[in-house]
Amino acid sequence: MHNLELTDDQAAILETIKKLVQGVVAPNVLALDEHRQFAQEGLQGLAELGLFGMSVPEVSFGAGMGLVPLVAGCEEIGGQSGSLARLLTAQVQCGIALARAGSGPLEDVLTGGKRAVYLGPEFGIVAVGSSLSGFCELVPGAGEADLFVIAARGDGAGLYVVDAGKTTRTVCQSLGLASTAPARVVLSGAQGALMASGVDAMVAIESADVAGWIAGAATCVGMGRASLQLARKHSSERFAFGKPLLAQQAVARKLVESQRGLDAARHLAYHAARIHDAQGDAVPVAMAARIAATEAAVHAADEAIQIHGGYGYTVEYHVERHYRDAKTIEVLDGGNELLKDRLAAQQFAG
Amino acid sequence: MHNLELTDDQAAILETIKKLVQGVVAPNVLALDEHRQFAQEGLQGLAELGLFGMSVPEVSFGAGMGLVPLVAGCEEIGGQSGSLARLLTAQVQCGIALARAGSGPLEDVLTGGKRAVYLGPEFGIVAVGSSLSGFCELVPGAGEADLFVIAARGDGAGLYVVDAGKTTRTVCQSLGLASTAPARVVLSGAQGALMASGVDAMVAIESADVAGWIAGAATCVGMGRASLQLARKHSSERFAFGKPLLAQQAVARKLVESQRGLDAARHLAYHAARIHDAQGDAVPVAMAARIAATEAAVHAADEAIQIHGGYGYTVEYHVERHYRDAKTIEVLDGGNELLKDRLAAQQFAG
Amino acid sequence: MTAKFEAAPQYVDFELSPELSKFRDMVRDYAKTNLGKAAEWDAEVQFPAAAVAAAAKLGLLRTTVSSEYGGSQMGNLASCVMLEEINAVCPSTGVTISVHNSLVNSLLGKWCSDEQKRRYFPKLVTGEWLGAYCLSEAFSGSDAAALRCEAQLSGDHYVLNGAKLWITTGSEAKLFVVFARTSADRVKGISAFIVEMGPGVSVGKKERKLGLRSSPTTEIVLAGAKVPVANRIGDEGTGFLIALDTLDGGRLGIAAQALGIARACVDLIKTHLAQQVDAKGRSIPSQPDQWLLADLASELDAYRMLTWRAATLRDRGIRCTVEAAMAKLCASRLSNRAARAAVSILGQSGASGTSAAERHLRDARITEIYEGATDIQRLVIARSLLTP
Amino acid sequence: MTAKFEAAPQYVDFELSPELSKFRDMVRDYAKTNLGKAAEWDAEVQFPAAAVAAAAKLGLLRTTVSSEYGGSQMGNLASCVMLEEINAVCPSTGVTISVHNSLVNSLLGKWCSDEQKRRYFPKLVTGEWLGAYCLSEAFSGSDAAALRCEAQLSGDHYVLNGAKLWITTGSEAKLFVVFARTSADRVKGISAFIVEMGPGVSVGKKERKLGLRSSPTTEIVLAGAKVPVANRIGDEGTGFLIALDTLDGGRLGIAAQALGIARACVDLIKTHLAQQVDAKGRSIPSQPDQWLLADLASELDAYRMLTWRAATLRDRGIRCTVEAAMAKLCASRLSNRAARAAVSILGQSGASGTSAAERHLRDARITEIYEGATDIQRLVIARSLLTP
Repeated sequence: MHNLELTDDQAAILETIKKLVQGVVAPNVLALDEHRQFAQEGLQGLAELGLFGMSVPEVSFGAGMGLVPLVAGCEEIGGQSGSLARLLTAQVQCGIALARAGSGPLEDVLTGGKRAVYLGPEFGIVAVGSSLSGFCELVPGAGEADLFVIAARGDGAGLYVVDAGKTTRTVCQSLGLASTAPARVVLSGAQGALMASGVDAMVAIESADVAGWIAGAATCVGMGRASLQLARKHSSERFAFGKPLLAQQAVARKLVESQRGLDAARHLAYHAARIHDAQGDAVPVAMAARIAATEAAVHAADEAIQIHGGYGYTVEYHVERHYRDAKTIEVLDGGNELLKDRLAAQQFAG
Repeated sequence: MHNLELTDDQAAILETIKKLVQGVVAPNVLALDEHRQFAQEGLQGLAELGLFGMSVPEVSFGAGMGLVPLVAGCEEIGGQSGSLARLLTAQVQCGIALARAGSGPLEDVLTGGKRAVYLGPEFGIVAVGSSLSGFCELVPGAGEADLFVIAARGDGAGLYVVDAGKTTRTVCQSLGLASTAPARVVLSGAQGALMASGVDAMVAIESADVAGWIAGAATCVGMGRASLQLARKHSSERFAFGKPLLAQQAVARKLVESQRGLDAARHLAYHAARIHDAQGDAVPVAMAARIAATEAAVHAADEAIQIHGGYGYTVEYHVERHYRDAKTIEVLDGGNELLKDRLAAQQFAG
Repeated sequence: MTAKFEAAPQYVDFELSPELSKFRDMVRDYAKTNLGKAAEWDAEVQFPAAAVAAAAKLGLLRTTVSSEYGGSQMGNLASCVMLEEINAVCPSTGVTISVHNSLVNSLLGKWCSDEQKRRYFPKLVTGEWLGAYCLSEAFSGSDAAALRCEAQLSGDHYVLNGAKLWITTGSEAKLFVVFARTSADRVKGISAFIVEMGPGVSVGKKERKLGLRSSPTTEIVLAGAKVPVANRIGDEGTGFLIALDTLDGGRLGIAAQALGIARACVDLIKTHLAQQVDAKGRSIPSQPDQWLLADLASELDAYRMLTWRAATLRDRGIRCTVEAAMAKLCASRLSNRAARAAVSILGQSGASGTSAAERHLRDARITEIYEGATDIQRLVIARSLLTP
Repeated sequence: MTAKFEAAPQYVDFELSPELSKFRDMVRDYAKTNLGKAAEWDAEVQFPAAAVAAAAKLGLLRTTVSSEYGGSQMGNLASCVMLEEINAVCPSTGVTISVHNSLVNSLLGKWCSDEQKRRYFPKLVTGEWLGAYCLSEAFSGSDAAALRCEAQLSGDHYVLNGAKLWITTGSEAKLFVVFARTSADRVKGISAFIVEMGPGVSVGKKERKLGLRSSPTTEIVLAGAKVPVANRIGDEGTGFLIALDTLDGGRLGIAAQALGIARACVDLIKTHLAQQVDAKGRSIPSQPDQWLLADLASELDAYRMLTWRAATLRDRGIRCTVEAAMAKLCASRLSNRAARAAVSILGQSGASGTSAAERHLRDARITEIYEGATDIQRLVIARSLLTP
């Protein structure tokens, strides 16, 4: 038994996801991205597979499968659509947080009856009583969300649910994740429903954060591996100076280096999920996995663009999209800068 | 269960190694290194613990514990002495190769009655009949070896044992691993005893290579982690501009980055060992682990020197030694350059 | 022996002349005034025609042309100085001007006959016509000599057939320098032509790209285009040589573009860090970010000197292939690192389009690809180092 | 507006003058002739006294001294050119000369009285005395103002007590520039003194080091050392200012050292790759290694220009703190990357001591540490960029 092995149940879930990705996601992913359209069909498909609750305990009406299948799933989906993997992540995070809090519109979130997006503590949203204020620069999923699950600070610190209609949302011209309807979200004293406070809220928020980091890591591993495979394919088909690009030592070396970085990040992502699922403290490994995976994915996509040459700079070859999407995930959920400082504070302080 | 967990048996072995390292190795490691003296006492201690046979199957008189305890052990030993870890590795490699070949001075190697060093295929030693010729630029352990186990090419390709006395050995002024009696080894038609040929030899050689890569990776992880801990200690004790160095965001960030690289490499090393122990093809992961671990260790030691400032440049603070030793391991066993090209050929060719 | 060196201090001069400094200020002013809508053009995939016209009016489309033909003959160094300024604001405008000056005008000036120059420069230096450079094809990118486009001699003209790919300014240009095959010989079968937009010449597929979105990159389809023999540049078979020589100047233009993008990113990081204050208004820029800023700013200065060195050599008529390759190699990689750093440091506002960082990241990426990809620059440099 | 720029091409000059080129050749010749035993000295931890004496004879210990005091007043640029050559062969000799010239002689020339100069330069420019620079202490490295060494005024002399650490040439020098505390004020309590080897001055612990093993780095113990008031440099309390100013020159010396080491590594890689041939004798250098060589060689050129730019500014009397920091930052990091690359590419022969690669790797490591560690350079640069 090692880190990357799946149980039969987990493998079966992954199989259904693969089918959805091939059948529904792959055919439209380029067009949706280019026109910045919401990945509605894919999200609906995931809902129908019942995946929004896969990581939620059975006692809270989930499938109780922990985070390992989320990792496998996000990796698979991310290989085609970082946007869709991100939408899944947001919905799963909300489910996990609400399940921990033990209240709120959990059922709607698990079935997908309501689209939910989690706004973590990094946004610094402040609660005065149950009145929430704050500014979120870039929130994937926000443009099409029905509700937000919010980690708020201040007097009324805690976990809240806020109707999306009570917020002001402006579509933003984001670098990547274009099919998530990314938007700026402004809360100006929006009324929230308190789900949990004190330690309960902290536990719920940490669970959602951990799931977000690990899912983000897995998504990036998927994007990076997809970029690597595209580069491999292109470089074995494309000839220069009388031989395939892949026959050039330096090109093959780039693939090896990309793969090594992605493999290492993949181990960290699975490791974090396994620690979480065994009730351990997954926070540091989850953050490390998120950092490692975003860097490895940006690197792999960057090299894949380079190997594609001019083709890689155009929208038809997928790799520029993976480059944008991976780099965008890097700045989300606190961003790598903040994660590194948190890790430093946690692991090396005094 | 995840990659890094040890069974009770494995944990017990690690505990005995820890005691040896603290009691016998740590007190003399600096002096031995500075005067380029052979790590005799430590090697004797490892022999007495019966560790030379830990990875050799029981049917061949070993402990049959596979490579996982070798990884744990080399990491622990490498944290104090890269030289000693390397000597252990050489002896273990020879035991593994001879056990696979099913012949030769296996007992002497397993007990440590004879000091053995493996010369892998990367040296290109050529056998004409059973007469071996070749040149090995830098062989840790060679200066004090009783015999060499050799992977030879040519007409008489196969696995050989050659008495060290039949070779010409010249001590070399190596960058690192100074306590291994590193030497240049010249074979000019030395008579070898054929242990295996054909597929049997290939299997034996691959087993020794895999063990070497994985052990080298583990050793580097150990050196890197030791460097990281030394840097952490120094930076929490040393003040500049009125606060400990560790309170500087950039210093803490360096520790985080070193740790992340080492953790990732550590996963790859354990993963390779587990694949090997489960009879899988560990070659690609073992090579990847070796590359990742040497790079992570050189980086961690380099940053540790920088954090130590002038102190790090002197021989008393260990980190310059780890820097030299890690970089030296990098060029051994084929060297990272060759490993990368082999990985490329194996994973991405045509 | 030492007596010889009892000298006054010896200087190396790394400063621009007062005249070039003034020129730089003028261009900086132009960029500020005319290129402010770069983000909008990018979002709407719109060619900045008015901005290019304004540049022409200021004489920015004639820096590499000799005064005899209406140019300001300021040369490559001045062009690099100018391009850094323009690209720091709008790389789409930058590449339009770079191709026009560093490729088309430079090539015409060096390789064309007096008659050809008299015929075309009046339109080019005024910007009445924009120029495009047609070398790449679907199956010849880095390996330019593999091109397949054909030019068949037929009386007093050639008939050109084939498709050129990745043509910058393709849909806006009126004059195309086209490389085509006049015989089968891989290298010596290539010739260069001046082709005017007209019958047999059409704009094919327009690329949709990661960045440089307001600079149109198109296919140029040659379907029986008749080109007078008088429009052949130099002798038959000299095309590849002309292409390679011209690339040195083109690479300098892209190096300058990369410097401009890198500088813009360094400036974004500077501004962002300067704005980080604590509750009491005291400056608290993140230390690791400061260190990164210092690294980027230092390399920016260093690679600007690499670029200027190569430009100066070229202005003096000295071959600068290796020096130009070094400049493009280093500057283009820096621009990408700087842009990625800017997005990381600015965080969500770096990726959301409220700052220019995400556009810089997308624009910078091409500098490692066109006018010779990074590995081609390395090949050029390594080959020269390893040739005894 | 454009009419102003109808000028002849404007040049920037990146070349050494013919005179400096000759000087460089002379030094290269010196290094070849006199420093061939660098590896031996390193292995035996032996100070290259004869080589330093030979350098003195060639006038290499007086480049930063004005002719009035027997110097060649060639300045900082010439010193950088010289130091690159020496360090490409033997960095231990290089740092000895760098400290003597760039720290001690420079400081004396700029801050000492005529009387002091007349007293000491005759011995320093001839190499009869070597100089050492005593700033660091056990608890003040990067934070130099934290120094504790005391100088107590007592009639016509000061009594110095304390221990100075990391003193280059400590056991070989006869003249020490010592920074000591004349009052409690963190910065304004520091004064500088010329201290001769003699009673109360002794060589303490000698460091055993990763590299630069033939340059002795020692503790200098001051135990009641009597220093005449006439040996105080400038006024009391000006020591820190003098130290900082001098560091700019010192950093240039280390930048030049790093360039020399980097160049030596680039040369090792070049030679190694040129020797890689297949069975038929055809050259088959590894492609990734070639690419790495191209990167390193390009950066080497770029950072040499950074260094020369700062040296030129300093020769002109213009403050070059940021420029020198950029040069040292980039060059020192490059030298370490180049040395690690050389060991990797040369493989076992790179690590075994049959090539100079492993020595370069060990020597290079100090360039990121002394004369202001890498993060200090970054601090200097970032602070200047973020100061409005």
